[in-house]
Amino acid sequence: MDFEDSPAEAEFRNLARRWMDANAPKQFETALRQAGFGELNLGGIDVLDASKSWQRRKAAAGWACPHWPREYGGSGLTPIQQVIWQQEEGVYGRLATPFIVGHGMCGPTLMSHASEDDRRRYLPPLAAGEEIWCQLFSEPGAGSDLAGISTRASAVADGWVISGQKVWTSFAQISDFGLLLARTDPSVPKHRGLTMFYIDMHAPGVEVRPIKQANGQSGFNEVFFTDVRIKDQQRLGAVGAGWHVALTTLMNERLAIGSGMTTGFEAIFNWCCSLERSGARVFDDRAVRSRLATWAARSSGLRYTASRAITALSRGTTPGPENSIGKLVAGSTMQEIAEFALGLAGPLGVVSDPVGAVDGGRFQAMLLRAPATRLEGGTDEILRNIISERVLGLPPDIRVDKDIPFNRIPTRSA
Amino acid sequence: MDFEDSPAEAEFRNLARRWMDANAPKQFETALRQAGFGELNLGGIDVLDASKSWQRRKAAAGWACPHWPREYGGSGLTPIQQVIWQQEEGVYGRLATPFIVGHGMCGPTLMSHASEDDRRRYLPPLAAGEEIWCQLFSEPGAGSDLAGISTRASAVADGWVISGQKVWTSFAQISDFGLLLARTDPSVPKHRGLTMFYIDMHAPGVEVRPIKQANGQSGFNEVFFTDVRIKDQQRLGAVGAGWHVALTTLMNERLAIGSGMTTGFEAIFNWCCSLERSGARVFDDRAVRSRLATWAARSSGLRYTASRAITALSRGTTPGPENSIGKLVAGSTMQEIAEFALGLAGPLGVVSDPVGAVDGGRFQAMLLRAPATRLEGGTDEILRNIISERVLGLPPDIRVDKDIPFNRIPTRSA
Amino acid sequence: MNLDFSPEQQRMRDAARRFLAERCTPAAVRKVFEGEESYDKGLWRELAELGYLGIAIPEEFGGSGGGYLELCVIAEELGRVLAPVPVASSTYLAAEFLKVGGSPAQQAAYLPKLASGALIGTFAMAEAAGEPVAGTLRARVDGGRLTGTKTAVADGDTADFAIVAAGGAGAPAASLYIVDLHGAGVARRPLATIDPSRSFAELTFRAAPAEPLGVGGDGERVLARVLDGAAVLMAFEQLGGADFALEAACAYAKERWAFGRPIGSNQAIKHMLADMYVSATLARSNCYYGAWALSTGAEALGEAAASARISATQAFQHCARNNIQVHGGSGFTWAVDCHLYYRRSNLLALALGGLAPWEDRLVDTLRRRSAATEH
Amino acid sequence: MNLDFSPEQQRMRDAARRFLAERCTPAAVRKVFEGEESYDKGLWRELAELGYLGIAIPEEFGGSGGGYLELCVIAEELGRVLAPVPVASSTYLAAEFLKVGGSPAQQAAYLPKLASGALIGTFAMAEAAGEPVAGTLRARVDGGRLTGTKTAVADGDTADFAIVAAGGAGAPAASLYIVDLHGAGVARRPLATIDPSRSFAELTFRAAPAEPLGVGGDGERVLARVLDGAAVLMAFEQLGGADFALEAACAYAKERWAFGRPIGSNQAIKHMLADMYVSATLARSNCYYGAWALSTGAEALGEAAASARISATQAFQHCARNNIQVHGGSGFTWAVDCHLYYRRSNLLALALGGLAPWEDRLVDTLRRRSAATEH
Repeated sequence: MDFEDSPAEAEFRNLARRWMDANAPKQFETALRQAGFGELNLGGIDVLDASKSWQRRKAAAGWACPHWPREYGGSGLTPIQQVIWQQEEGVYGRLATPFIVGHGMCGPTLMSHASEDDRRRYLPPLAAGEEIWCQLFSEPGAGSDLAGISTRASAVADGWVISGQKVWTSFAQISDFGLLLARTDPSVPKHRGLTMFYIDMHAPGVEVRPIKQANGQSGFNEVFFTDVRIKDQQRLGAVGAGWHVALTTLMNERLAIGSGMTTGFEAIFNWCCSLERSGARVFDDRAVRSRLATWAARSSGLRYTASRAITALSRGTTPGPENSIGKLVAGSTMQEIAEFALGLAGPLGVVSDPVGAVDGGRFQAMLLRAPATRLEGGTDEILRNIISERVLGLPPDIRVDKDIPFNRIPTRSA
Repeated sequence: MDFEDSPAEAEFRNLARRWMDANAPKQFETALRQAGFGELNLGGIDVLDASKSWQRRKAAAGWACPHWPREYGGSGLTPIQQVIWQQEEGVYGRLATPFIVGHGMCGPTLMSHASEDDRRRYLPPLAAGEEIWCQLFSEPGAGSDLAGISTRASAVADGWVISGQKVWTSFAQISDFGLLLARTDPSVPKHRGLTMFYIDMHAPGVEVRPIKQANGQSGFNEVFFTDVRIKDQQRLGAVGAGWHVALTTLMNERLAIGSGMTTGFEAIFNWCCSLERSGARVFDDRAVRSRLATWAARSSGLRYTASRAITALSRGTTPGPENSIGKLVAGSTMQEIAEFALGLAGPLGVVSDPVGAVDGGRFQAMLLRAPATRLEGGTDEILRNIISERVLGLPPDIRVDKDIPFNRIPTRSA
Repeated sequence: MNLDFSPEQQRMRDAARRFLAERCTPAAVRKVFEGEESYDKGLWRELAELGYLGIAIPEEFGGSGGGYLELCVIAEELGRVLAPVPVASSTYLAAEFLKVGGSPAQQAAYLPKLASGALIGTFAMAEAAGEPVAGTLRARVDGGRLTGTKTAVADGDTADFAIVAAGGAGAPAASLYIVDLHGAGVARRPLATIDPSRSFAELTFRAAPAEPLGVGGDGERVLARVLDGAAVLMAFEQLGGADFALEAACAYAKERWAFGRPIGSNQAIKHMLADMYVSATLARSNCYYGAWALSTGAEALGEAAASARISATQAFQHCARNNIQVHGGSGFTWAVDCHLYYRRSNLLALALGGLAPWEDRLVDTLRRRSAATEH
Repeated sequence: MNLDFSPEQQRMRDAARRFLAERCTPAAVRKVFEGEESYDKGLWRELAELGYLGIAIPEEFGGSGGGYLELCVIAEELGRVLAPVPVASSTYLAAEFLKVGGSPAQQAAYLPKLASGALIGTFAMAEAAGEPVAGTLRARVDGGRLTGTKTAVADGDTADFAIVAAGGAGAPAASLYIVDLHGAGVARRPLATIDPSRSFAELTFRAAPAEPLGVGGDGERVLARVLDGAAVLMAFEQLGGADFALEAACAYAKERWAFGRPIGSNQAIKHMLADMYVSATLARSNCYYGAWALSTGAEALGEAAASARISATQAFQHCARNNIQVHGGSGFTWAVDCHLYYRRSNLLALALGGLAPWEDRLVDTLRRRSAATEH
């Protein structure tokens, strides 16, 4: 066991650090560090512009998706080098938020399933932030039951025609391309009638509408497809193999979401260290200490679980479904912490006004955002199913829709 | 809303109280009050003798099962009078423990399903504690899935022959009779092939073996039946209607178990009020106060839920499945409280020795008994199913064994 | 033994539920939520006309002469529909302060107008983060003039007067004053909160005229008694909200299908709902006991109020939180009402102080009772 | 970055697991559990022969010169099988006190015999209910003689000597002494506990000869350092127990059928097991960090030990408790092993103090670190 770099790793870290020292947009550091669940505020500068500009600079120096192969826009770094790079990029990595779906999910899917021509065409601009990608999977009628999607891709002479609706699409409003899961055959059992495509988000018949979330922000969209024509080259994988392709994407999604999750522990700990309540230090209250200690151990547990995953990666093991625990633990912990913080604030806890709220309204924003973390990218319940079935080897749920053609699956009580 | 007696209720309470004043075995009061999860210790006097003697005295004065009709050994009290009687009997009610299954479950089942002759024959001695009854339902292969029992009742010329094994039978070792659920037809779906009988526990071929429990006590037994011959008169309800009869019994079981459940709150509260730890009063520790308050609210919530059930009873409503919450809440609360109490005791918490253990070893005994409360008479999971299906109206679990003949239900993976 | 509402009270509940279902729809709540007005003025008028605001105010002061049990019934119904009106501030708090602590002249001056809804009162105590505690208040009254700042005052932007807890030279730790919020030396600043369907403000007093409540001097007794009562009433609001959230979650679980069956046939969902039912049931039982204690002036009020407060707070938060979870993604949209209940559950959890002071109140009252029983 | 055991350490684990699976079966544990002997003397001898008892003791003192990481590996395996031997008392505590605080002469006298299993040591501090705290101890050493009573001393009935924390005239709050338990003035009374597979005793000292550990005077530093280390090692035992209970529950859930299918196909069971896995995984990760901190003498040891202790305690209690629940009625029988793990999980939860002192240690060390980072 060792938390130190090997000499080669130390050298690489030096290289990364020197480049960051010379190139990082330091004017944004404070804003990036303080960013909680409010929208990022860069003092009048457009966030997407700042993101694209930073990504462009990284790309020019080979630091955009540096773990990707060179021919696809990366630099061929090893997994451990990639981790070191992320550590050194640090808080500036948050500028890459608009690219996270493309880099974390669409890119790997293209890498596995696109033609060599398409990989060379699409991956480098994706890495460089020049083209933004989104993922068009969930539908109003198919969330946890993703294989139950209804968006149709109908074969026509020169390709496919897409009709239907997607939902919960992050960044659709700024995306150039999207990875689309569609139903090509409703007459076979649901997992077998799906096919994966990529689609030009600027094509005629594609309409994006932002969803206003419960917390007032709009991080997600609905996307409507009305007779959108695409070519057969835009198909990824075989016709009917869409579920298999989607699983690659989803496992990458859970890894991406799980690794960076905050529990909010650091925020509550720092706040408790400074807070007085009715003249007594909150930090001395044993009820507070007990909760803080539990969350501290949970947070460090997640942190070192990630370290163990990196260790496994460096030994050549692919991270598996056991990484689902990151989001599962972090989501509900964050909700507990937010509720607890408001309780500590007493009556003033209800105030979310940036002027007047405790700790700048951080915990109120956290409270209102927390329910989403327990749902997005796999609900708590789906994650528990994944852990129990794929890690612990327990039997699957009884499936009443298993061998039924999709168009005959019951959808409502008679 | 009113916690006071009506004039008629007050008069009845007075009557009960006067009788208790004159007749209660006061020599046992302290022992009964202190009884926790250890075996009851009456200072050398045999507990069963003391129980039978007290029950006999009550019976002579009409206080044994006083809510039963007079012709069956009771006094025809109203539900509210019965509640008042229980309050006045108070701690002495604990002496009736050996009769609890007979009075709470077998009696009501006989009342609903036995012939008039049998009711007049069996109910009065059951009420008076002269004959003890037990309930022969669970089997090694059928606990939560009670309808999956295998004990066979095979029809013969003059009645039935019973073969099989029961388990978790409280008081079987002292019982004279038992209520027996057996399979009369394995070739039909499982709920339809069951029939209810009563059986003489002294009959040839009945063998009782005590089960040593995890906490070292032996409150339960295994009961083996080897070609036990019984008459058809011993059948309760129609052939094949056993499941329906069993449901009456079970609902009475859950009521009986649920109503008297302790959470252990009073014990932990009193102990915390007196305890010092490292020179500081434990009661002043806010972590302790917070836990105590949560348990206090939970305990009072259960207490007033029972009051509301009594109110409903007095208005003529039959208590329903909503009473499942008593055991569900009390069981896990007791386990939390026991673990917490040991934690407060620090290293000394491990000691269960009556000499030297904190609070006489009460919480150690509670810890070791608590797992059983979450299992007996319906596991936490079964209770949640009952609440969700029968109170909230949610759909049943998917049943793969629903319409399959019992003898073709899968029992092990292929 | 009778721990339920009377048939007449139940009829009153049915009537209130029908009225509110029609009059206080989610659309009406959203008008206030989206900032069209500070509270639903039309609904407020109608509640007054129905006699609900004066239900626990004696007839001699313009009330309808019902009692606390009736007010509990109404509170539960208001909670179910998230009624965006200042009933808690004006009816559970201001009117109760006047009833419990006011002089006859003050009662005659204020209670009729509170019963008719012509005046809105509120209560102001908190000054900073943490639970406000008598003895640490910085607001001061000197020579009949109040100076200081009160924050997170519910309905502080629209109330006509406030009962203010403050210290004073030579006065006890906390005294109570009546302050006209339209008067001189009062500045109000509206505050955004986690639940915009109720309005809050910061009040700054600069030598504002302040009249002692009643004869003064027993501020702490009055404060404890009124807060206990308000905790019971607020608990009924929370209970109403919890029940509604539970029902909404059950309805959705039956109606939403996935994997070829209703999502409510999955144990993960069923057991989550069963646990919500358990919380709501425990809260209801404690609330009924609280209602009994409040309505009979029982000595157990402190203990009963704290139990009701704690379990109703937990139940509403639990049910509202999991209602979103059962709804999945749609539960996190602005358009679906789940978040209104989630927000309200967290607002009410803090409105009379968070759990900590009520936990203390519960264990301290229990201990006093247990010590009294022993001696 | 490498947060895993080396291939060599993993081979050592595999070997230990094979050995213990054969040698320390449930039947062997039950021999001690049922009172046939105080600890498994044969197993103790074999552990010594395999070098496990001296694995973290320097070669000059008869150890095998491995390190803490190797001892962590062995601790996890001992925990998996509930090994009924005094390793924690003698190896994690007594030997470590000598290593950290003993004089060279004391080390030479005791360590070789601890490594060979010829001597069993233990640690005695608690005197009454609650966490023992330096400064409140009543046991006293005067003129080299110890008087007082220590309770809940693990292996107190069989240990040859004890490291005893006691006060003394003019001495610091807590000093540490070596006391020969076979010597004059020592009385032992065995104590029944919730887990009879480990033995406990009350020790009464009446002017028993007591030799200061090392030069004396830094008892509190030595105490803190050794308890941190023991917490990490004990956490590995707890982790082993948690993992075993989880595996047993999974196996039963797959093998037990009800309603025509394995009970493990019910979400109620599946999700219970998933949550147990989550607890065990968080504990494992914290344990590994603790092992790293212990083996490198990192400044973070306090924080790492407390995190490991807290999460491993919670994980073992959680997994052992729910293992019974998954097993249903059979899990509550004496014959099935579930209760052995349940008992042990609750024993180990208290063996080095309950959660409260470790919670305090964790938040206090975190706060010091955060203050240090700021300045």
